[in-house]
Amino acid sequence: MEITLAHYLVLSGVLFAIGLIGVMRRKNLLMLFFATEILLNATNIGFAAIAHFHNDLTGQMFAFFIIAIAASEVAVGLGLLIVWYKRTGKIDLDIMTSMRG
Amino acid sequence: MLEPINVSLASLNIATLAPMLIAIVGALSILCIDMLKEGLHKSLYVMVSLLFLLLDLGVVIDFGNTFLKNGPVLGMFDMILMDGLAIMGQIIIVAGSMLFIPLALTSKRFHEYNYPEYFALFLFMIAGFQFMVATDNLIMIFVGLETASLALYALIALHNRSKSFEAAVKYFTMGALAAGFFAFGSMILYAITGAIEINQIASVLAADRYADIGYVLVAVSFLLAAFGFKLSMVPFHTWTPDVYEGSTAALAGYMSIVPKIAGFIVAMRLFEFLVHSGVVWLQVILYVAVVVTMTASNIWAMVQTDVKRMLAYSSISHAGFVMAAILIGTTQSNTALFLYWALFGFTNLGAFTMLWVSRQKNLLPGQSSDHAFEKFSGLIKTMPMAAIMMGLFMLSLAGIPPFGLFWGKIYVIASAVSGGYTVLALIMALNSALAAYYYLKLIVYMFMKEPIVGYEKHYLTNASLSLKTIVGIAAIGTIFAVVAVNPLLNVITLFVYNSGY
Amino acid sequence: MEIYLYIALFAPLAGSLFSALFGASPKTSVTGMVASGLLFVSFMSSVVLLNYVMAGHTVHVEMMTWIAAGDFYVPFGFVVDQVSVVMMMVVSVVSTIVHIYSIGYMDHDKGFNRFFSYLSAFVFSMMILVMSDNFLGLFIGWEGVGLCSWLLIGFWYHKESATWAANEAFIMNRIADLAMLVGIFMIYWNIGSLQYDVVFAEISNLSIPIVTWIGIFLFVGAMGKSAQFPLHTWLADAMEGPTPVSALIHAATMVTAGVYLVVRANPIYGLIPEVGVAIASLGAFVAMFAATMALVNRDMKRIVAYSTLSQLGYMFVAAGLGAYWVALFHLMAHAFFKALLFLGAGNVMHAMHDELDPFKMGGLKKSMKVTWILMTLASVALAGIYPLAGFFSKDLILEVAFVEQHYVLYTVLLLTAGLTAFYSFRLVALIFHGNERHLKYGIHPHEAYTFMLYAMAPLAVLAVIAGMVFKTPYYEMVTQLLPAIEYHVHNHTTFWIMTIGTQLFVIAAIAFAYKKYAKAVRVDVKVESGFFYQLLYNQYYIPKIYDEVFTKPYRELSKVAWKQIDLKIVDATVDGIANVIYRTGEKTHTMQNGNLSSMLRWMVVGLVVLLVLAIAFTVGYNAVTMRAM
Amino acid sequence: MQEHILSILIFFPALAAMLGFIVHKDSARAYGITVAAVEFFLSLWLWYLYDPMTSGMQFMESAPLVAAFGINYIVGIDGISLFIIILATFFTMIGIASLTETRRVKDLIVTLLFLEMTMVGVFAALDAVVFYVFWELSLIPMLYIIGAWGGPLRIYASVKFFLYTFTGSLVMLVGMLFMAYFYHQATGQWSFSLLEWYRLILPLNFQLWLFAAFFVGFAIKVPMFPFHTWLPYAHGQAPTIGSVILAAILLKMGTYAFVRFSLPLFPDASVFFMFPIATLAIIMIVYTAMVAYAQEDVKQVVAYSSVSHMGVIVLGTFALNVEGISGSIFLMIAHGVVSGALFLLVGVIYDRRHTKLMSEFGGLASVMPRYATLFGIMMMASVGLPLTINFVGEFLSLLGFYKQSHGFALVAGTAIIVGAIYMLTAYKKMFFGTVTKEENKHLKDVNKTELLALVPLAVITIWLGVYPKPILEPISNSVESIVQLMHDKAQTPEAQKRIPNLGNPEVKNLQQEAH
Repeated sequence: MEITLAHYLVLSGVLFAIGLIGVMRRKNLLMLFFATEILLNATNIGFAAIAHFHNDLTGQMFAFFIIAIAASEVAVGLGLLIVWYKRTGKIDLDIMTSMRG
Repeated sequence: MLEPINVSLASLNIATLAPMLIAIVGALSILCIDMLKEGLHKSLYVMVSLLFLLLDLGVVIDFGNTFLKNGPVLGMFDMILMDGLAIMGQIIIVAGSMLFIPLALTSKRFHEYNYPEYFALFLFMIAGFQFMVATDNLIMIFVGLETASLALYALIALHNRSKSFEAAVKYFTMGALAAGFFAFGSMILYAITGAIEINQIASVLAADRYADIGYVLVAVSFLLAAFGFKLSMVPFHTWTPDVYEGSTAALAGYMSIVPKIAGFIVAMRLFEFLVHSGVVWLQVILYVAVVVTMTASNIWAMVQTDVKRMLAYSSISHAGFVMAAILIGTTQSNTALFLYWALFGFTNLGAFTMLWVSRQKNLLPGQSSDHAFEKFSGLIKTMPMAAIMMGLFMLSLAGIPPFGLFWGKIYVIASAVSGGYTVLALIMALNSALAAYYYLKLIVYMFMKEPIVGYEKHYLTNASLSLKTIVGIAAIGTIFAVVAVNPLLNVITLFVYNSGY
Repeated sequence: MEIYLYIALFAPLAGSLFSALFGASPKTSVTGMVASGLLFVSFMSSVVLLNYVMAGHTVHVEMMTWIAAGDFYVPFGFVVDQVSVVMMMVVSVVSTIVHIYSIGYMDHDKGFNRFFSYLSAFVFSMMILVMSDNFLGLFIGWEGVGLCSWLLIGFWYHKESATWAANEAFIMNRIADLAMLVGIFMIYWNIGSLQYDVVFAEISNLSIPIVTWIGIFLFVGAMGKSAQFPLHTWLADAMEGPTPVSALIHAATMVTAGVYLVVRANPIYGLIPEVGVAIASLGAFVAMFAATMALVNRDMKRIVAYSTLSQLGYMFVAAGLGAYWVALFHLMAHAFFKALLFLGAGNVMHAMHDELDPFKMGGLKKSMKVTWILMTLASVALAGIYPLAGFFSKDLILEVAFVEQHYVLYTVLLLTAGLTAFYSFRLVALIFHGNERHLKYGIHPHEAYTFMLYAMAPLAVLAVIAGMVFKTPYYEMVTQLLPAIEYHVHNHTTFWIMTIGTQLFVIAAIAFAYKKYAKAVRVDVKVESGFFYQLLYNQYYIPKIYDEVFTKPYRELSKVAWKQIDLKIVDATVDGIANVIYRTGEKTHTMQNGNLSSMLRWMVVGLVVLLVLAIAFTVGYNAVTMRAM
Repeated sequence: MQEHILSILIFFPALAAMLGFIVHKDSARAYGITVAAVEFFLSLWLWYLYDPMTSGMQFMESAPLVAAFGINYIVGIDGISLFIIILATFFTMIGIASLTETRRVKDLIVTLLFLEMTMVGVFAALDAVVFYVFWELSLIPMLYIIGAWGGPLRIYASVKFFLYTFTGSLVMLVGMLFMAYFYHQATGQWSFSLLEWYRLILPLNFQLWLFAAFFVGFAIKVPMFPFHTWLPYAHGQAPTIGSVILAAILLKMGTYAFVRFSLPLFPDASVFFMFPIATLAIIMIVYTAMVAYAQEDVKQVVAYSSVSHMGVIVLGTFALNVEGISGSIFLMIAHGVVSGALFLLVGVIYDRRHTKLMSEFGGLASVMPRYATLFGIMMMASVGLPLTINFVGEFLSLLGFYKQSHGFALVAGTAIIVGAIYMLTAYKKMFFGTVTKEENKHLKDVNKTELLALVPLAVITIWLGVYPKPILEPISNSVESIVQLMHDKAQTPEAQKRIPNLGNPEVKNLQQEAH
């Protein structure tokens, strides 16, 4: 079986869906961050494949940017996580409901 | 072997980067100053930031002149696009930032202002927004967006209260999700068209006569979700009240203005060509989204007990109101968007500054939140001037003439009328009436209730001369807006029209 | 002459304003004197004008513009012509006398000054009413007398019954006034003017239906002021006012305004004889109807009031049948003797400490000889015995009905003449003859002040001579303006039979009244508990019916309108909309539960909804485009 | 100065109000009276300068405001607006002069002066947006007056007042924007100038919709049934001064706007909607009169009576002939004077007894004779007795509408009956009978300050009832030009038939005047 663009895109879509489900279901902040990384990486796969398909480097460039941004996101996110953990001792997001209404 | 790449500096047009670079240089120089001498007073950082922003603004205005003479300027491999929208957007971003930065000069000490990093981040964020508006390349938009957002998360968290962290985490997580949406949407567009520049995407789609309409719509759905988050459209708005509540009033006010205008400009670039190409689906969706956002947030604002949360919902509603301009998509409506936002900026600056001024360090006994309505009861008796100022901003937000926002409001509604959206115009008008209720609620508290004994000495403790000046500027801008409307209208129309919107 | 016109008109106003200056101060007889004096001045000016008019001139002045908008133009214009001068004389004579009389009558009243202010204001309004040269000016007077009537009926405002009667009178008159206004509207839109001369010149150019409607509406207006059925109940209740007021307003002048209107508008009614007949029929009905109520009533003033009502009926018969000058003549004669009767009744009331039930009086002729003579004289005149005024005016109306061949009306009027004689002398007999029943209530009557009696004397003289002396010159004068129709029964035998027969019938009625009531009063329980007696005694239950049918339902309906409709429907709807919006907010804002997970879920839900819509749209779109291909 | 007298008249009170912040609170009242008196005399001077024989606009001023969008500051007056402006300045003056409020007088006076600016502005504005600005702005001082100095339910009442009228006027705003858009379509330029708009002849279909949009705004302000329920609350809770100004001036904005906007802009729609509106007007007249009759609180009686009288005004306006419209405008002034005076009178007794329930009174005529007299005069004026100011207006309004429909005029005429019923009943309850309550036995009669306000009103009531010409003539002249304009613009046969052609060459054409 030849692996076509469609397969990559399906993979990308499936990964994205997994990411989405993770985002919705995870209560652990760290896992939640993972899920968002999966989202971005799903996109990366898509971009890489499409760039190859179009024979155009722009997509790959986009993917690189996404990787960079994902990395900085992780940096900021983990920073927040650490502070939060220091203050509360937990990384469960159900306790984060002091503001509502 | 690879061909030698021959790029002349002139064609690079590095000058187009100047505005953002100024902001970035400003940020770096603040960090350098700190390295050279620690423990400097925050006023220094504020002034340095202001200086750099002033430069920034000057350069942007200079671009404005060039634009009016020669049309849009491209630069950096066409990554940077200095058209009318970009220039208007940057003016609002930079000028807005300049008005908000001095809010750091409070009389109470808030520790984040002692960090030079705060100001550096602030300037980075501004650069990010500038990148975002000054391009039609999806990568650049993405990078700008994320630069700004990540800086903003950090700024919120720097306030160092548990609510701020909570707000930052919420904002961050949702922001990450939205980033995913944006990336995925861009990917689909890229898949269909092979381009990541909006105008190229548009021309490819037009050439195909929207053959892959289904994929386009899926892509648009993702992008709508992403910008729905940024512009806090219902149901992507849920972060707004919490983040506003968790951050300082100064930052909340800032968030209600500057990031939104950046978002609007991108939304204009992204969606208007689709609306114009007769994508009925998008028209319907935008219509519904506009109406729901305006109405629902107004209704929710009514039941708030905290002024800042109320203002958060109010700014959601205003965003929905302005989103209508994108739906209408005429030159008049796009002009109205900028006019509205400029006037809204002044008014919200005033309103949030008043909150900021009345911020105390700790909650008083019996006080449910930082800016509970009760806190303001009878303000006219204890501090008449403050009450009148706050009342003025509330009236302006409610769209009572002749205060600032009224002129924006009629221009937006007029554009709806002339764009053929009669019912929408009516809904927008009636929503103003809904909104009047909650603005009035604060006025009722301030002007018609008795003051709570013992509270008054805690009011206005955060006031300093600079804050008062800012309030004064906002008030003058709000009251005498009518004088500014005509020149603003002329200039904005010129910029918008010449950019082809 | 204009100066006399203005003096006649404004002297009462001056008197009123002068008295009003002292309105809140304690009693000063100056007010009474000045007001009376000014009225006398007005009277003298009227006499001068009368002479002038008798000589065949008229005076017409336009004082100033009143209302002018677009084509509409109404000035304050006044006319003294043959008709209005008669009214002016009647009004000024009676009111001067009543004013002087009142100085004595109101002697002990706290509101003495106020009283004269109101009374003179009334005369002023009445003067406007009769002198105006247009319908709207007449309407000013019309409403003005209504106002003064309200003030004077309710003069003793601490009495619930008085204030109630005042309001009743005002409101009931307002109902009629509406019709009058509509009549005025019709005149204006059809003719373009409200000036009498223009209207009467043009009226014959209008189609008969329109004229008919105008006539009907104006007459309904007249019905209110002249208390014709069914708007009559206020007049009897109006007797709550001080007696001079009853004499002046509710006997001599204001209530006759309706007759005056019909007489004045004779060119209109002349075109529509059918309406005239209807008016006459209603008049005859009221004459009889009121007389029957007077038969059994036990309130001295109410008896006289019903008598007034009955006589107004006579006047309308004459006016309706086109005998305008007869109507006006009876109006004049009636004013004299009825005012006299009332003032006499006032003396009696004073003597009896405001007791009104004649059954509690009796034998007063001993202590109040002059009053007795005056009232008997007035009653004789009212009964229409030759040669007193009533004979000439009232029997003339009978003749009119006969000549015009309305025999039913004639019969009714004849019977009513008998009834009139009966109730009049029933009253006289009960008050002045028989036992002194009042003694057991500890009342010791005394005659009124001499000057009051002197004041009444001119009225007595007029009641006697008005018919004999005035008839011919009056006829000659007014027929210059009014249709000159002589009503003579041509057959001499018939004439004499009629005249003498009527006289005998009336005398018999008087005799019966004396027989029944002059000696001892026997209460016939069987009769009094009978249906007819009760019917009459309760005024045909009409006040009660009005109360049940109009007053109470209106009050209830008003309550419903406020409490049920206004508060519970109209207002509740508005608040309901607001509440629904607010509640929606309260219910749904919990969607913002602060939990990050659900916030993320909302975002994903939003995305999924968008995607679903996108796919649905695409499928639909493709289906449509496929079919198009 | 004469060219700018209107601008002076509008902004002088506002400027004075700003300076008023500095005035010491003990002297605030004197300051307020001074300013209001100056303003009043300025308005009298305006009257003196006004040429009553000219039917068109006078003292026009024009300055660009937002030129790009066709918004100009245009003010000007004709006979219709002149007297309402004078009424507004007059009532502000006597309102402040007779002020009995002791709480935060300075704030109240500053607020009143701002209110005065907005009132004068509304009636002088000839640009729709300027009109709208003043129209909306007038809500705020009134909101504050009711909300801060009112009774126990004051917040509810004031917010209801504000939101209700605000909602209505937003719909009106959309209508105005549509009007401007149509003008833009027709001429290629934006304009909100009323006189420019007069030149537009719109298709019936548009007229109907626009009429409806304007109607919502105006009807709530008037207030017309069924939009009237804010009024009883506002009056019930407002302090005396608030009620006086509300009844005397603010309500007139609605009916004035009908004459200024609805009729000349949409003549065909006016004819189309004539009978529906007349029906509403009649409901207002009869139904609210009944509601007034059922009231227990004397102030509510007067409040509902206002609605009832406004019904007559609306009816007269929609008579669409000179008699009716002139009458309705005259009645606006008349009703302003009379209802203002009645509210002042209610205020007098409220100050003494701190209650407005009629059952608490009774027999006041003997305790307070002067008060009873003044109340009596005003009551009689209110029921429309001839030779009082109200009669002229009511008569002309009904006369005018009679031309359009006999039946409607007849039913509407019941105003004089039902009006008498509730007024006389209320008067009887308060003033007649014996004094039953101990507290009432020693009430003081009206004092000099109160007389200062009330006597001029009584004098005006009778003076203009006897001699309305000085104000009726200019009104009539100006109305003629509006009626002629309507006739010239009318397209439907029905409208051409119903709106009279005056054919008077003297009548200046408002359409041409715009140039």
